[in-house]
Amino acid sequence: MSTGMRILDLIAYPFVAFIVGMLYMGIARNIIGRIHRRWGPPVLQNLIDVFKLYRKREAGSHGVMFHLGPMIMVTGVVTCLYFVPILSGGKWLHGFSFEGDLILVTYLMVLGALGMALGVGQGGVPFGVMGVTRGLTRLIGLEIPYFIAIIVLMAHYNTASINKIMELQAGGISNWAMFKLPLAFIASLFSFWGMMGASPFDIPGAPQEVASGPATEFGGKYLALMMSTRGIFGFLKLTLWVDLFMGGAANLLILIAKTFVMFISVLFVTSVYSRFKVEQAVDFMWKYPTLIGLIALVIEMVR
Amino acid sequence: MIGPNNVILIPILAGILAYFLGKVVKPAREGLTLGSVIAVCYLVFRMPFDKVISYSYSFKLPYAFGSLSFGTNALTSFFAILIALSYLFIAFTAFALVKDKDYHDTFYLFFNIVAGSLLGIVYSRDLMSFFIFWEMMTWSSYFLVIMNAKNPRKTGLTYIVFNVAGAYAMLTAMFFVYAAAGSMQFDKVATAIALMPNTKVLFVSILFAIGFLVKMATMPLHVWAPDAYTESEDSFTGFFSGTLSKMGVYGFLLFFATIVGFANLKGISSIKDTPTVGYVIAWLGVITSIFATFRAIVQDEVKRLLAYSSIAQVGYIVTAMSLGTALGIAGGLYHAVMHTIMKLLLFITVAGVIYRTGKDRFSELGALITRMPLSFLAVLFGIIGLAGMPPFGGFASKWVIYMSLLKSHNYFLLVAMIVSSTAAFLYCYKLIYGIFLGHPSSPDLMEVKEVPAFLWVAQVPLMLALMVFGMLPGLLVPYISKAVAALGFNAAFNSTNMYTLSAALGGFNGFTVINVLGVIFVVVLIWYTLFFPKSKKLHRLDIYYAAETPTEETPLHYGYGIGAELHRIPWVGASLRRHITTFYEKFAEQVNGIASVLKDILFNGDGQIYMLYAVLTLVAIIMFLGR
Amino acid sequence: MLILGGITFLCVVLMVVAAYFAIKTNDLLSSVIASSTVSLMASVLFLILQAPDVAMTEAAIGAGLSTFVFLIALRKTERFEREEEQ
Amino acid sequence: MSWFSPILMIAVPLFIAFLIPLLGYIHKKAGLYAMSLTLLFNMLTGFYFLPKVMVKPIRVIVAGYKPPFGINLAITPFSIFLACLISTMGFLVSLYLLKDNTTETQEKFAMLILLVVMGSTGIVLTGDIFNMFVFLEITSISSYALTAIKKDRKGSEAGIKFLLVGSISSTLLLLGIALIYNQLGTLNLADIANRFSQMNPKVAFLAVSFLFIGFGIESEMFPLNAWAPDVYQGAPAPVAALFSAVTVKAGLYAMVRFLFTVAAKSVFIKLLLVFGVLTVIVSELSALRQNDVKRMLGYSSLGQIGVILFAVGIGTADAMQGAIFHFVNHAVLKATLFLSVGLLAKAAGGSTMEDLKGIGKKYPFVAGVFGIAALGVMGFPPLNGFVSKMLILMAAAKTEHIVLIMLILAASVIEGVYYFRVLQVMFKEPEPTRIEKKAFPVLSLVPLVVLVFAIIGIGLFSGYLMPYLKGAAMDVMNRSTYIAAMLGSNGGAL
Amino acid sequence: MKKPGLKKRLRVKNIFVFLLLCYLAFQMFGVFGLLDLNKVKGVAKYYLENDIKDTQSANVVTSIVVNYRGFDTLGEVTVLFLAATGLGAILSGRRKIKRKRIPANAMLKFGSKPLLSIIILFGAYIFIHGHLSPGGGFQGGTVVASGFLLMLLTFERYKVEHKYVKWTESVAGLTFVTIGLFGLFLLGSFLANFLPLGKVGELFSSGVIPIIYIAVGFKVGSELTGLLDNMMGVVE
Amino acid sequence: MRELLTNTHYIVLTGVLILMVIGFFGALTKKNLIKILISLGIVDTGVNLFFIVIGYLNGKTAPIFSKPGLTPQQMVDPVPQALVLTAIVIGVAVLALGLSIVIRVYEHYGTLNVSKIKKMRG
Repeated sequence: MSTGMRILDLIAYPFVAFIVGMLYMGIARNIIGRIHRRWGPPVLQNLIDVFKLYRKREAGSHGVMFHLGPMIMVTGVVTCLYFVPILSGGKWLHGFSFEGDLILVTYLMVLGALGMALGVGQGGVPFGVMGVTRGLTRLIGLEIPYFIAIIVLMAHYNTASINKIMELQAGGISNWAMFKLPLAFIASLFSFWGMMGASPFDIPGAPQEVASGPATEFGGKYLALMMSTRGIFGFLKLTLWVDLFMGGAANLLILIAKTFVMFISVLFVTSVYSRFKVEQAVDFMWKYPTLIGLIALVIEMVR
Repeated sequence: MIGPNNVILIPILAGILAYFLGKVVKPAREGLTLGSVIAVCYLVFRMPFDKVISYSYSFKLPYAFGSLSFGTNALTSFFAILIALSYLFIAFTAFALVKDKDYHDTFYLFFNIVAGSLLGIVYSRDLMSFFIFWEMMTWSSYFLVIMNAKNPRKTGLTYIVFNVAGAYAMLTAMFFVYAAAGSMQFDKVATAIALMPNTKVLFVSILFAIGFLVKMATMPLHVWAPDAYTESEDSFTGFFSGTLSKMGVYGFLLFFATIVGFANLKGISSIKDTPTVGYVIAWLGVITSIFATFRAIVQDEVKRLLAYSSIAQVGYIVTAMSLGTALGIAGGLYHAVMHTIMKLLLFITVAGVIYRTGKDRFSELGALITRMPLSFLAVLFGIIGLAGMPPFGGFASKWVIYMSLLKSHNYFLLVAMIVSSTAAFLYCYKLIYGIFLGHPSSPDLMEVKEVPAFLWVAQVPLMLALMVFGMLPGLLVPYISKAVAALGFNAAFNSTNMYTLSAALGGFNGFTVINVLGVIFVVVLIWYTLFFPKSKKLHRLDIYYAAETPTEETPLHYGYGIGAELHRIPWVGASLRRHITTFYEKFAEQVNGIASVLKDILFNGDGQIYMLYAVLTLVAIIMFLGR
Repeated sequence: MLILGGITFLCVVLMVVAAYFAIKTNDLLSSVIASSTVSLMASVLFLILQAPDVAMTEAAIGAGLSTFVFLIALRKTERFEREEEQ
Repeated sequence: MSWFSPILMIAVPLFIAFLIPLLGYIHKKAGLYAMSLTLLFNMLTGFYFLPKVMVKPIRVIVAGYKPPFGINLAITPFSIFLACLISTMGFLVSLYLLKDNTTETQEKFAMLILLVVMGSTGIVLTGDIFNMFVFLEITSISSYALTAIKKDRKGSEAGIKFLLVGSISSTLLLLGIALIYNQLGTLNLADIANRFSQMNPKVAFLAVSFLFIGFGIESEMFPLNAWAPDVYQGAPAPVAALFSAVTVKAGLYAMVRFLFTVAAKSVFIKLLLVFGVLTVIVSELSALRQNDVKRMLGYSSLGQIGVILFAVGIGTADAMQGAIFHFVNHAVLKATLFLSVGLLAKAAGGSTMEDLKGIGKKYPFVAGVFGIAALGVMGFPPLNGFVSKMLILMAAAKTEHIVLIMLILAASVIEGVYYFRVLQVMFKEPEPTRIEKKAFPVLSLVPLVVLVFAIIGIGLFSGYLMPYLKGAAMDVMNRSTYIAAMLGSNGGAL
Repeated sequence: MKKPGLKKRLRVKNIFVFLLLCYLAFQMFGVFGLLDLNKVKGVAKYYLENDIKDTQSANVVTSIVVNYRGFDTLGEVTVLFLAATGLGAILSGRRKIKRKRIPANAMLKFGSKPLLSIIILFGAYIFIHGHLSPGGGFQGGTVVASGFLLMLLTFERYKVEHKYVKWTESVAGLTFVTIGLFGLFLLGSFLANFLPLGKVGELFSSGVIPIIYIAVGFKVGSELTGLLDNMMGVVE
Repeated sequence: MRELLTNTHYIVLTGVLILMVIGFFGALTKKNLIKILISLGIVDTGVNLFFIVIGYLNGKTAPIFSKPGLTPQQMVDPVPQALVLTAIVIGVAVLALGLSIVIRVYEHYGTLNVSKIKKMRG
C-alpha cells in the first residue's frame, strides 16, 4: 500500500465512523419512535442537527478548558478509533491497530470522557458536574463485566491484540467468541448497553432530570462537536464488540450488518427498561453481569 | 573513589550543618541543601548503573556489628536515582514554601537526614545497616510529620507506633535469620535461608513482610498513612508518599527476590505457581487499593485524597511484585517510578495551592484555573497519569502490571484491580474539579497568585517526564530489565526500541499514540480556532441553573459532592462506614487498661507491700528452685 | 555447763517474749522498751557467746542509744498506735 | 608512683568528705567545688588506670595483708570500667549541682553526693564481700538521705519506702554473708569463688538466694523494684540522675560479679533472664500511663535495667558485652533525661505533662536535648542506645531466645509511645504564657552538652569502646582469671 | 458493717505472711544442721595465730576491726557520718513542734554536770584501751555520746556546740584517712601499720591501732552526739 | 533435755529464728512506721546474734589475749565479732536516719500508717 493511500485511508477512518454512527443514531430515534407508537424523526435528522449546529455563528464559552474540553473529547475518541480496526484482514481501515492493544483501547475510551468532564467542570453548572460524577460512578459498574469479558478473551486467545483476536475467530460463526465464550459475551453485553447509554444505565445524561446532564452548558460548535463525537463513539463501540466477539468484518457491509445486530439489542433494552439510579446501576452491574463474567473466567481458567 | 557511603553522608551532614549554620546565617539552610542535592544527584548519576560494587564503612561504627557494608547494583541504582531526583524536586519546593515558617531550621535538618537515610537504605548491603537507616528514616520523618500537624498527638503517635512496630517485626526476623546465618550480610543470609526449614522461612518472610507492608501502607497496616500524609509538612508530603513508601517496595524486592527468593518460597507452598505468601500479599495489595480508592473519593481534604490515592497506587505495586514473576516485578518497578513522578507532581502542586490560598479542602477551593494555569496543567498531567490514561507514563506502568497479571494467569487479581483502577477516575476528577474548576468557594480565591516560581522548577520537569515516559514507554525498559536482572530474573520485556513497550500478550507504541493524539488535537484546535468565530466569553454565573438566576452567594461548587453517591452503593457504602482504626483504637484501649490495672496493683504505693514482695520472691525462689 | 545452758535458755526465752511483746503492744513506748530488752538480752547472750566487744556495743548502742533515738522520735510523733494501724 | 593506686578513688573522696564541714569556713560554696574537683580527680584516676587494667588486673592490698587475710581491691577490667563510668557521671552531675541552689544544706548535700559516688565506686572496686556490703550500705544510706533531702512530701515518702525495702536487703545480705562465712571461713570474693564448690549445696543455695534478693533490691529487679519509681519521682532531679546512672550500676555490678564470678550458679543466671524480661514488660507498661514525667522516666529506667538484666541472664560473652555497653548508655541517657527534665521542671514549676506543655518552644535547647536522649533510649540509630540494644538482641538471637526478643521489642514499642507522647506535649502544644523565660546557668548546661555529645559520639564511634567492653565482658565470664589475679599463683594460702 | 470485712482481710494477710515466714524459718532450720560449728577455720585461724606477730594487739577483735579489716571500719565510720549528715540535712530547718517538757529535778541537774566528765573519761578509757581489753572506739564513742545525751535530757536549753562537734568529727575522720594515706605513702598500702608495734599488753603498742581507735572513738562520739542533738531539735 | 540445754548453738539458733520471724512478721503486718522500724531492729538483732553464734565454739574463750597462758586454739572465731560490730553500727545509723525521715513523713501526712502514706503510686 502506498503512503498516499495509507494517508487517505487514515483520513477516511473518522469520517466513516462519523457517518455510520450518525446514521445509526438517526435509525435509533426512528425505531424507538416506532416502539413508542409514533413516527420518529428522519434518519438523517441527527446529521442535519450536527451540521446546523456547526453553522451556528455564536457559542458561549466559560473559559479555556470549556473551549478545550470538547476538543480533548473528540481527540480522545478519534484516537481510540484509530486503534480499533474497522475491517479485519489488516489491509484497509485498520488504522493504527497494530500499534496498540486492547487495554490501550479500553483506556483511550475514557480519555474522551475526561475531556468532556473537564469542559463541564469549567462550565460551572452543578448539574453538569453531577452528571459527570454519575457517569464516572456508573463507569465503576460498567467496566467490571467488560474487563472480565476481555480478560476472558485475552486469556482464551492468549493475546491482547485486537487484530489477533479477530484473526483467531476467522472461519465460521462457530469460531466467534460470542459462541465460544457465551458467558463472557453476555457479561460484556451488559457493559456494552451501559456504555451505549442504553436506558437502564443512562443516568449521567438523564435527560428528564438534570437537563441533559454533562452537555448542559455547551452550545453551538461545542455541542456539534460533542454530538459528532458521540456518533463516532457509538460506532467505535459497536465495532469493537464486533471485532472482539463476532470475528470482525471483512468489508463495510458485513460490518454494518454485524454492528446493526448489536445496535438493535441496545435499542430493545433501551425501550423496555426504565432508568436505574446510579447506585442501582452499579449494584446491578456488580451482581449479575459480574457473576456471569466470573463464571466465564472460572471456566476459562479451568479449561 | 566516591562510594555510596559518602553519598549517604552528604545529605546527613548537610542537614546537621544547615541546622547549626542556619542559626547564624539563615540562607545557609537553603544553600547547603542545594549543594547537597546537587552533589547527591551528580554522584548518583555518575555511578555506573548496573555494575556491582561493594564498599564498607570506614568509621568505627561497624566494629560493633562486624561491619556495615554498602554497595550498588542495578536495583540499587534504580532506586537511588529515584531518590536523588525526588530529593532535588522536593528541595526546590521547600525553598519556596518553608522559608517563612517557624520550623524553618528543623525542617532542613530532618529533611536532609531523611534523604540521606533513604540513600542509606538502598545502598546498604547487610541487614544491620539496612535497619539502621530504616530506623533513621522513621524517626526523622516522624518529626516532619508532626512539624505542621493539626492533630500531632494522634497522627504522630499512630505514625511512629506503626512504623516502629513494623520495623521491630522486621528486626525480629533479622535476628532470627542472624541466629541461623551468623552474619547479616545479604548473601550469607540468603545462603542461610536456603538451608532453613520451611516453617522458619515462612515465619521470617511474614515478619519481614509486615515491616515492608507497614511502610507501603498496605491494608490492615495502613492506618498511619492517611493522617501522616495529610498532616505532614506540605512540601515534604510528596517525598513522603512518593519516595518513602518506595522504600517498602525496595525492601520487599530485596528481601523476597534476593534474600529468600521467590523460588524458595514457591517450594514451601504455592498456589497456581505463585508462592502462597506472595499470593496472600498480592490479595492484600489489591484489597488495599480497592478500599483506599473508594475512601479517597469521599474525602474532602485535598491531601487526604491524595494520601488514599497513594495507598491505592502502592497497592498495585505490591500486587504486581508479590507474585514474583519477572514481568510483575518489572511492572512494580515501572509503576514505582511513575507513581513517584505523579505523586511528586501532585503533592508539590497541591502544596503550592495550599500555600497560596491557605485552604486545603475541596469545599473551600475551586475555580483556580484562571489564577493558576500552570498548576492546573500540572494537576491535569498528574491525574491523567494517576488514572493510567494513555498518552502519559501512568498508562505504561499500569499496562505492564496488567500484562504481568494476565501472563501469570491471576485473573481474579486483575479483575479486583480493575475495580480500583476504574474508581480512580472519580477521585482524579474530584481532584482537578474541586481545586481548579467550577466556582470559587470564597471570593478571595480569585485574588491568589500562581504558585511560587521555585515550584515550576519541580513541576515542569516532572510534567515533561510524565509526557516523555508516555511518549517513549520503552525508555525505561533497559534500566528496569537490568534491575530485574539484578534480582535474578530473566528479561521481562520484548521491546527493543524506546517507542514501544511490548511484553507477554501484547504491546503498544506510545509514540504513535501520542502522535495521533497530538495531530488530531492540533487539527481540531486549528479547525476550531481558525474556522469558527471566537466564542463569546460568558460570566461564570451566566449558566443554566434550573431556570433560576444564581448569585454570588449561591453554592455552585460541587466539590464536596463528588463521591456522595458511593455511600449509597451497598457494598461500598458498608466499607466506607467501617474503619479498621476502631479495631486498633480498641486494642490500644485494652493495652492502656491493662497497663493501668497492672501499675495500680503492683505499684500500689504501700511500702509494706513492697517489703512483702521481697520476702515473697525469696520464698518463691526457695520453693521452686530449692532441691 | 548446765547452768550456763540454763541462763542461755532463759535469755533466749526472755528475748523472744520481749520481742513478741514489742510487736504486740499498742503502746509504742512499751514497744520501744521491750525492744530495748531484746537488745539487752542479746547483749547478755553475746557475753555468753564469748563476744565481749559485741556485747558492749550492743548494750551501748542497741539497748541504750537506739532506745533513746526511738524515744525522741516518739516524742516528735505520737505514742500510741492508732486503731486502724493495728 | 607506687603510692598512686586506685584506692585513692575511695580514700580521697572520703578525705574530702570529712573535710567539707571545715571547708565551710573558707567559703560558703567551697564544699560544692571541693566535691566537684574530687569527682574530677576520681574520673581522671579512673581513666589513668583503665588502659593499664585492661592489660593486667591490679590487686590493691589494703593494710598490708595479702588476700584473703586482708581486704583487697580487685581492679579488674569490669570494675575499673564501671568505676570510670560512675565517677564520670558523678562528675557531670556534680557540675550541674554547682549552680543548683535549691537546698539550704549545700554542704551536706555535697557530702552526700560525694559519698554516694564513693560508695558506688567502692562497690565496684572492692574484692571483699563484707566490704562490698559496707559500701552498699554507704550507698544506700546516702541514697535514703538524698531522696528525702528536699524535705517535701514526696521526698520523705519515697525515702521511707526506699529505707524499708533497703533494710530488708541489708538483712538478707548479712544472712547470706554469714552463711558463706560459716562454710568457707573467708570473705574474700576470689577466695569464695575459688572454693565455692566446697560449700554444702543446700547452704550454698540458701546463701545465694539471700544474696540474690539482696542485690536484686539494689539493682532494681522487677518484683523488688517497687520503691524505685517513687524514689525517681520524689528525689531531686539531679539525684535521680545520679541514682539511675550510678547507684543502680553499682547494684548491678554486685549482682553480676556475685552470680558470675563468685557463685557461678546457672539456675540463678537463668532466673535473671526471666526477671529481666518481666521487669521490661511490667515497667514499660506501667510507664505508659504516667502523668508525671519524672516518674515515667523512673519506670523507663527500670525498663532499661530489665534489658540489662535480660542481657546478663543470657549468659554469653556477647550478651555480657552488650549488657555492659548498655550500662554505659543507660547511664548517659538517663542522666541526660533526668537533668534536662530537672531544668525544665524547675522552669515550669512542675514535672507533670500539664506543666511541661509547650515548654519545648520556650527552651528549645534543653527540650531538644531531652528529645535526643529520648530517641536514644528508644534505641533509634545512630544514637548509642541503639547499638547496645542491638548487641544484646543479637546475642539473644544467637542463643535462640526469639520469643523473649519479641517481648522486649513489643515493650520497646510501648516505650516509643510514651516518649513520643512527651515529646509531642513538649513541642507541639502552644507555648505557655505563664512562664517567664529565664536563661539557665551555663554550668548546668555544660553536662547536658557533654552528655549529648556522648550520646551521639558513642553511637557513631562505638567501635572505640569495644575493646574495653570486650575486656570487661571477658573479665566477668572468666572467673578463673579473676581468681588467679586476686589470689596469686598459689591460689590462696588457705 | 464494713469493719469486720476489713479486719478479716487483714487477718488473712497476717496468716499468709506468717506462713511464709514459717516456711523460710523452716528452710533455715533445715540448714542449721549443715552448718560448720566445730572449729575455727579460714582467715580466723590465721588471725588468731598471727595476731600478736602482726599487730601486737591483745584484743584480736580490735586488730581485725582496725587493722586487718580496717577498711571496713573506715566505711562504718563513714556510715555513721552519713547518718549524722543525712539526719541533719533532713531535719534541719523543720517546723519546731514545741511541747511542754517536765523540767528535770534539781538533783539531776546538780549531778549530771560532774557525771558528764566522768562518763567522757570512762568512754575515753574504753577507746584508748581498745587494743588491750574488750571495747574500743565504738563502745567508747557511744559512752561519750550518752554523756551528752544525759545533758540534753537534763537541761532544756542545753546546746551542744555545733562548731566543736563539727571540728571533732572532721578532725577525727581526717585523722583516720590521713593515717591510712600515710600507710599508703610509706608502705605502699592504704591503712598499713607504719608505726612500731611495741609489745603486746602495753598501752603504746600495736602501732596505729590505738590511734585509729581513738580517732574512731572521737568520731563516733561526736557523730552520735550530733545525731542526738539533731534529733532532739531543741534549737530555736 | 539436757542435750538441748547444753547445746548453746541450738538454743540460740532457735531463738534467733523465732526472733527473726517475729521481727519480720511485725515489719510485714504492723502498719505503724515506728513499729516497723522497731521490728526491723529486732530482725537486725537476730541477724547479729546469728552471726555471732555461728562463730561461737563450745567451751572456748573470747579472742583476747588477756592472760598470758591463752593460746589461739582456745579462742572463738573473732571475725564474726568484728563484722557484727560493723553491722550494729550500720543498723543504728539506718535506724536513726529512718526515724528522721519518719518524723518528716509525720509532719507531712499527720499519720504513721504506712498504708496511708501513698501519695505516689501507680
